[in-house]
Amino acid sequence: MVLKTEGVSKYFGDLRAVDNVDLEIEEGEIYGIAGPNGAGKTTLFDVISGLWPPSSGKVIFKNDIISGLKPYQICHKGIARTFQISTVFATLTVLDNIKIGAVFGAKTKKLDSSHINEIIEFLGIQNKKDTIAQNLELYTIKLVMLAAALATDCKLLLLDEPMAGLTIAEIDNFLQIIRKMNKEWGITIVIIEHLIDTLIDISDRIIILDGGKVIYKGLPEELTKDKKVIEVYLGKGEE
Amino acid sequence: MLNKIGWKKMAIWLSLLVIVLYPVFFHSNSYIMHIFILFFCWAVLASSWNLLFGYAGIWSLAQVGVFVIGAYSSGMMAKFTGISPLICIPLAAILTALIVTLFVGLPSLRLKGIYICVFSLMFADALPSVLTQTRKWTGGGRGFHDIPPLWNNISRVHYYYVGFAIFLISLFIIYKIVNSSTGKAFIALRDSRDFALSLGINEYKERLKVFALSSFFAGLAGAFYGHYLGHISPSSLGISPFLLAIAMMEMGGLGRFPGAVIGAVVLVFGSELLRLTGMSRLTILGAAVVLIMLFMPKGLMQIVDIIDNIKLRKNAIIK
Amino acid sequence: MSLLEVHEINSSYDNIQVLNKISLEINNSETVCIFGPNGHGKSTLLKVIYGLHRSSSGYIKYNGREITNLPSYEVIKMGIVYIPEERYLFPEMTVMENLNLGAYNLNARKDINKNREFVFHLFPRLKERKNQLCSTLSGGERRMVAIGRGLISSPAFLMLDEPSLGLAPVLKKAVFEKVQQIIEEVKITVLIVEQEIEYALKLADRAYMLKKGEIVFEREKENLNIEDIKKAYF
Amino acid sequence: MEMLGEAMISGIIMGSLFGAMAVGLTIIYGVIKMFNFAHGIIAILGAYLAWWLFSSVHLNLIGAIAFSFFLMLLVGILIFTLIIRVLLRTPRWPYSTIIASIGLGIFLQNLLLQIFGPRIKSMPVFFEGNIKVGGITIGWHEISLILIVLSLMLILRIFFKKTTLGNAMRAVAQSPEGAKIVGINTLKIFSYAYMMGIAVTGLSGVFLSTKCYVIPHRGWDWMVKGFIIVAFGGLGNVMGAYYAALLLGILEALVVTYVGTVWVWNFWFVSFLVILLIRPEGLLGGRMG
Repeated sequence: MVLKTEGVSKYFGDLRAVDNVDLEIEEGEIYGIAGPNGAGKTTLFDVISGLWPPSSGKVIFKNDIISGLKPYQICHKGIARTFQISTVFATLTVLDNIKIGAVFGAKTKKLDSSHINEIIEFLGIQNKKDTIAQNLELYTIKLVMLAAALATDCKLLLLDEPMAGLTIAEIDNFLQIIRKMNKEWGITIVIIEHLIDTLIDISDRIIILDGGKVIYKGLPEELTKDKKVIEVYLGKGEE
Repeated sequence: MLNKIGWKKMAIWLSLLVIVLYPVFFHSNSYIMHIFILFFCWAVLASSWNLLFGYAGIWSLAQVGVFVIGAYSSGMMAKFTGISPLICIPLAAILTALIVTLFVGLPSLRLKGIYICVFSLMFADALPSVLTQTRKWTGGGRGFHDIPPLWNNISRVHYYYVGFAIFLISLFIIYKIVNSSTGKAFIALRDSRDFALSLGINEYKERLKVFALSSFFAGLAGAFYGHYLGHISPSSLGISPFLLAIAMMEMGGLGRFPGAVIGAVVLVFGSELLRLTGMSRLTILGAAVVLIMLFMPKGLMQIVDIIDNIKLRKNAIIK
Repeated sequence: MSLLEVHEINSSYDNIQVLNKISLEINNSETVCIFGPNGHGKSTLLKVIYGLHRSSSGYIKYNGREITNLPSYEVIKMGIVYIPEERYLFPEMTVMENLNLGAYNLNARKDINKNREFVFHLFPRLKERKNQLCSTLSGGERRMVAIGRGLISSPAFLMLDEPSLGLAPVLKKAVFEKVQQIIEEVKITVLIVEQEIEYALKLADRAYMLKKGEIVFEREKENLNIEDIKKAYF
Repeated sequence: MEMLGEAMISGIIMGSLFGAMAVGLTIIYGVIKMFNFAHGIIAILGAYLAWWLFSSVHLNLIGAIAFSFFLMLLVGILIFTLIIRVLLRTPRWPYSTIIASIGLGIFLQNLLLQIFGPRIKSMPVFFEGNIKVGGITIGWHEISLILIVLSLMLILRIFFKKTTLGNAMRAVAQSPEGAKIVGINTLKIFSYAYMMGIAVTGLSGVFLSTKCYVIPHRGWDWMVKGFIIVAFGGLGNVMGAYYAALLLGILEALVVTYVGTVWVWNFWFVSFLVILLIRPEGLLGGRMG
């Protein structure tokens, strides 16, 4: 087991954004998370990556309790994440964006340029290296975010709706990249995705959150047959 | 050939050449040389402030106070111990960085922007009363006099070149900091804070580092300033130097590298001009600070951008 | 003539194009639903109509007058009222003060007493709690305040963004009954964005399906089929 | 005992006066979320205008104060339209409003210095004479000041609770998005709040000038004091600023009486540190309730 949460909750005032969530993520898997707006998916990522400390519960990464650590400490343990909105460093070049991850995120603190080149080639952004990030189009921005996260030498990668706003062809490419990262680089991936069919396609296991709680946990194939899930997405209707 | 070197490099080398050669050709005009020496001090002060305020986004308003602390500590060290000022100046700069980081940096860096403003302003405000209460050593309100010169029988030309050296070294290092990973980290934090944090940037550590460095350079400039003038008084903590420095930083362009230097050129020579014409400097400066913010929010560096854009367009047409 | 005409609206957040040439029409006294997966532009569409978010091209007409990118304080004067999904209440003010601010625009001020009576008739609970601070209310009660505040703005055309979001099942049902009651008693035009498809279908005369910022289909009530909607979702 | 009593009274008086000044600052911050670094000078400007109207234009006392209040409203709208509104549109407005207001403050300070000269100005007391209560002497003027500030606070309270405009200001302070949704023109409310903040500050300057000497450069000390009071009472909390000012005023008077005047500034510095470390949101919470 690589990541485990034990009864993790996050309250904002009286709003229970994340409510008693238990997860066990195995090494090497792709773990999908879905749920309606306001279900607490991003907040869960924020808690795991340390931007918010949990209100209660524990986050355990490779037998260490990491809840309560600062974001940079968690990053140095080997957890990286991307964000839903395209948050790259707009005024830096693509290469500098990636270097931020490599210099500050990796434990060694030594700039390994061959590793950076490897990532850049892997994602196919060689010819964009010196472009200022704010001049990029959306798809490349998402790749740059991914590259910076990869440069931290992460073992676990949290992807927050990485495919929002992409065209169908781009989504296909992106899915391939995720699979390759997972298989060839051995990175465990947790992914939030709105499109259920895409999520079913990519994930080994899936959980569905609603109102901060886990309402489904299991294999992707059984997801669309689950009564509770259908209720969450299409409403209960009247009995 | 000219195009290859680039007009910016040309401008920089040309101005450096003018500065180096000025005393050789106009040896007699020591008034202009005096203003040049003041400019060296101010440019370092404003650039160090810009590093803190513009780049790192730490809204400290105590930088002139830091400059004065540098002047007092080097002056007192040299006068009371008899150690050569050439050694006292860097020592005082380190001491200043330590004092300021301890009393202002550590407590205020965990605060939000606006609180840092008020906190640092209070620190600077408290300095004159500290000087009054330590009158025995610091001379109190009348100031600290008879600060030893750098060496005996030193001439203004020598001060000129020493000042120039301090100016060059400081700016070179500030330039290096801005372009180092620390500098990039601040841009990253400014562009997208959450992503920067989750990529492993330890914000507190980076801020503390910049705080200490910028205090060091402000202290260095202050220390040299004290030895050059031979005296320093609490009036340097008044509103006029404060405003002058803030205007330099802003006029050059907040968070742009040589910006503060350009601001210092304009304001040091400009305010001498105003002094000569006998107009009320502070009223005009105060109004200028507001007007620049309104009409030229990116400062004089905007002109550099405009020239760059024109060049780009020209090149595009040629191609 | 249609009451609201949205013509080829484009809009984006950051670099992401959220709405892609959206066109729709809403007739007087109609109730129209917009369905679609999360994050595909439904809320943005309502915000663009209400002047809270800019559209980069296209136009919006209300009663034949162009209202594209008009600020919301102008839009509300024409009788368009938006009840957002995030509640945006004023937490340190009482229920009554929140409701009264609904009548901030001059058109609504003259009808404030009548409208407030109607809101209290609709949600007697709010009358009981009128002097309580909003930050102390439960989720369901806050939703009532949000809806009540919208109704006090004297809407002729009401836009509701997921009124049942985040509520317990019993409350969801109650909210839809209230919306039904509003439609029947006030006879206004309603545009509603909702995830609770079955409830929403009972209210709607017509529905649009919005996916990836585009209108996928538009159906009259008679031709609406929950299976089609499911297909678009999954 | 009498010493304690007199210290308390003088604390309440100074607390009331600085409370009135800090209220202007907190209104502006609460609604617009910007800090007015020219704040102290604005108070001084108010005092100077009243003094000029009284001693040079020869209006009577009430007329001078009322007219200076009106002039300060104009000053407020002028500054807002010409400077603040423009800067608020830029993405870096938290930076630029700070620097611009510092510049504005220094401009006004030196303008006042040039027009009126460096001599100390002060307004006459409102009422002569004093009374003795249990061995403590209190001037009628001081009593009137306490009551005036108290009624000013009551008026402000009623304004924020009962009037449409006051409610709209609170709405903008608590949720700008919510305010837009109910059809409030937030920029217009910003301008009203700014005008109001400036005018109240000017008024407080007039009151202050009846108790202490007024020279332009004192504004910076006043501003820093105002900030600490506002931080104590909770940023944007109007009544909080008043209560905090009373509390700090009394504590300051106790420090002066029992410890010594030299320590006053250190006392403010330490108070500020304490509040920042213990309750950064202020004693009474920050939102404009």
